Amino acid sequence: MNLELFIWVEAICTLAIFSFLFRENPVYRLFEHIFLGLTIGFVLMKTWLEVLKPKWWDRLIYCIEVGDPHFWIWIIAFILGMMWYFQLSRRWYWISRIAIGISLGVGAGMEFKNQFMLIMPQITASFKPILVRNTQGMLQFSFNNFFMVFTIVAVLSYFFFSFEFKYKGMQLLPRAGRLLLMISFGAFFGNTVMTRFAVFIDRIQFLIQQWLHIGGG
Amino acid sequence: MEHANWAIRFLIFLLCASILIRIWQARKGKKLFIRRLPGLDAIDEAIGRATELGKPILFSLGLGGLNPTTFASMSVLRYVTTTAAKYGLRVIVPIFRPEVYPVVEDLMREAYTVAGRPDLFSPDDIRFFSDQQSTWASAVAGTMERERPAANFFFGEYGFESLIIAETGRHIGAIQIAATVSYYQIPFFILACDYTLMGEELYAASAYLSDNPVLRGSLVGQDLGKILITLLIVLGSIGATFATLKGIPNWILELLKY
Amino acid sequence: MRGFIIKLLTFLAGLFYFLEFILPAKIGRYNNPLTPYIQPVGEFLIVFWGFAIGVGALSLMVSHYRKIKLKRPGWAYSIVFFISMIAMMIAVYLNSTHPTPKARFMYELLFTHMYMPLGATIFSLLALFMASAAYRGMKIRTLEGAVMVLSAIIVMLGQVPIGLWLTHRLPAKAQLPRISAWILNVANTAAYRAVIFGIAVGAIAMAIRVWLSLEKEMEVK
Amino acid sequence: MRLLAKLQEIPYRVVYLLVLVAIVLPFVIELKLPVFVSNETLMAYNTIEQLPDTQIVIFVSSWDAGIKGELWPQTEALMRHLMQRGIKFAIMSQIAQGASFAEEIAERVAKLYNKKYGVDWCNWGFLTGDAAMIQALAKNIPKTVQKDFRGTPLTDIPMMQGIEDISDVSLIIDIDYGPRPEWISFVHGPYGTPIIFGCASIVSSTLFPYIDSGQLAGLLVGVRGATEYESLLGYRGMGHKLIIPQSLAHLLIVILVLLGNIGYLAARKLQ
Repeated sequence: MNLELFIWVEAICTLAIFSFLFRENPVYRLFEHIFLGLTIGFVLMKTWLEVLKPKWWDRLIYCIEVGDPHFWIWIIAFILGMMWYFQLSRRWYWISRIAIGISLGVGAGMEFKNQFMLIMPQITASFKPILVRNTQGMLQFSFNNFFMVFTIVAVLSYFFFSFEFKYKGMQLLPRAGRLLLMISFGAFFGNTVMTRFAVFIDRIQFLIQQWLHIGGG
Repeated sequence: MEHANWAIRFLIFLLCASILIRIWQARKGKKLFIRRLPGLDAIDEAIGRATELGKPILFSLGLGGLNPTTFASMSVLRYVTTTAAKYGLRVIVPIFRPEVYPVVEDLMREAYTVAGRPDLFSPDDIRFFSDQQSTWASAVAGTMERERPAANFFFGEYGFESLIIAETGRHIGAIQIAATVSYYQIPFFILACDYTLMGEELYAASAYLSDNPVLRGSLVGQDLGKILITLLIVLGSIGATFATLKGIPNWILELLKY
Repeated sequence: MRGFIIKLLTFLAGLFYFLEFILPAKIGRYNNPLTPYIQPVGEFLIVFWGFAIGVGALSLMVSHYRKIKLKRPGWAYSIVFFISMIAMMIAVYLNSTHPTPKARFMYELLFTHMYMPLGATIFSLLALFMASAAYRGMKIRTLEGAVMVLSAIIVMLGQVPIGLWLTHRLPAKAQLPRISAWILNVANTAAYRAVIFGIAVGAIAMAIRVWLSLEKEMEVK
Repeated sequence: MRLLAKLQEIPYRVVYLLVLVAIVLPFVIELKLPVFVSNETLMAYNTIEQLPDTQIVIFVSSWDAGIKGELWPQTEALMRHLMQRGIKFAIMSQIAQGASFAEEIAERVAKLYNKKYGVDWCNWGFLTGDAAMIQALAKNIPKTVQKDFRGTPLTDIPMMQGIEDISDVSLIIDIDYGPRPEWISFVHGPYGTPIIFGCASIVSSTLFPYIDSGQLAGLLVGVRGATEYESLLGYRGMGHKLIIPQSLAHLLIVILVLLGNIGYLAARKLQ
């Protein structure tokens, strides 16, 4: 009984959104707003239940109950946390800049570790022997390595901005870089199709199999 | 490796010093050289085309809030508006984030005034549609269909809507220039636009067209970092080649581990 | 004054993580003095950023409330927004604190059978947009375009079993999934790695500018 | 020639219809296609095969409805493998919606292998704070997480006894639309803990450089990765169901692109 109801509700939701394909219409907008409301409600409640309540409220109460002097840390966290909300006021906007400033500062300070931990292994992994001997498939191996090193250098040269290459031959390097980047962007495009279709197929599958009961499965 | 080693400390020092010195030089008024990108010619061509046809220009700032990318796009907007205003053209700016609106309004008023055409400024040309991506995209597409701009500029950060708006722009036959740091969207812009500035080129274009010393100095300073990485890779690969051929250790690799 | 305090706080906040990384694990006989604070500071930041999640929600609520108050076109939709938001909050709350069958039913209905399909369907529309955009847009007009389209076609076919099925009679090296793997693992890896280097250097530069509050536009008056 | 030029003027509604047909077809007619197992998937499989059962795995699941079609089968396949091998894991999410989806899958899979909540797996729920949280988590798990998503203190959960910091974690799995490189820089970099990413196909191109450098111990790419993983585990799940319509959809797009180009060339010749 419940299941049948659920499937119908789900089907109506799905079809209402699909109606956008013909044109924007009131039914679509209605369900768009329902979705927006559901999302906001869900995120707010989950943030309270799983982040703020266990990690802030319960601890604050606990600290006050046992007389732990650390309770002021959680009071400060609350005051700083409230500063975010001044973003919505034109007059008091500057107060929110304190919260934003701290947040940006933390992000900036961490960026050094973040980027260097990411790229140091990338740099050392790019030290490829461009001539390999005495291994199987050495021609292919050497070619791949040479190709990779060349590509990295060419693409990097495309992003040099403070000088121009003087010699005609060198000018070809950034051009080659842009062309080689296109292979990568082709791969981006090719990979996009799967993501876009995955959900669409899932929806169609639901409509056909669970709602209309067509086909096996 | 929980903390930085000497190689990393050295690289951080070099990079920071190079960027800060360049910014300082630029602030002192030193004219730092930035290469003229091919994309910049495309921007001028697009404005020229709009002038020939006497049609408006559309300049979208993308999804970003008030962050450095949006500010960089805004200096390009200032250049485009000032140039277009001299020829008596309107510039339409669709806005995604409400907080961007007042900043753009001030910028546009100033730009029209600088160009000597304060009469052309109309707040109605700066349009806040929605901060829902799909709604915004269809509103921008709708605007293109109605206003028929001769040139479209897509600068800033984009999501899936790039596909919808760039396609519509191509359909109405506008010259289109895109510049985005959102790498996933670059293929769609390449397909639908006449020229696409990729990633960092957005900042380079902005630094070239404006005289923001911080941006210019930082960009020139960054080049040292990139040159250093390039050199390391070339030397490291040569080292690795000798290491496999002759069996001697790759000292560049050892150096980075120090 | 305000501007100075904000700049100072930004700088100090960044200094902690910067020094923690730069200083070695052992300085002479002493351990890195900042490392023990990584965990408590992290706990604090989790709460601090937890509060930030409400900002976007509140601004949406304010704009919908204004719409209703001023009876702007489409204000009825705003009422729907509030009803569904409150319903979802109740369902999530009851389901996790008093999981009675009724609460479970409400949660299942709103989360599994409304929220999930709506989100999935909105996203799925892109499949159709993308199909028609690929058809209309992927024209080979330039050399760049040709390279991109060719690489895209190989990767598209290599991604799915049909690529293997189409070429399974060819020698192993010429099979589509293998060519596609070469594009992804060699050509794309190298090109995107260079992009990563560019992004990293850019990110460090941006971090310096933000940390030292050098961005003119971001200044507080 | 004029007829060929028409090929680039197929109206968009016809394109939509063709797409629909391509997707519906496999539900009516059964098709079977061979699966090619790629290197990055095999790496992920081997990594999990070799895990010790003395440590736990952190299973980050930060996806929601919009991307369920790709990441659901991945999450299911990986959880099956972990439970099949009897490795304990803890779910967490960096977005509010994520933990609920992972919970639903874990419950289903747990029934298959007779696994119990709290003993074989648990759910830490939603954790904000990105990079700061990741660093704090590596230093001290119970203090950073505090309670599981049902409000039980971590100290009361049997499988979490004796779990202190990152040295008690053998692997981190991050399933996300775009998995966060912060896991690499703040966990793999400093402590060397292996990391497996599961991503939406669209962002996979940006992650391949980390495979080559050894910073990732494996990568699942969209439905393809899930299907390959399923075939390695020897079952036909949601991935196998979705990959066939995917195949036809991809083929259709390629054909459409070719038709569009033929039409374009013909139209150019006409001018």
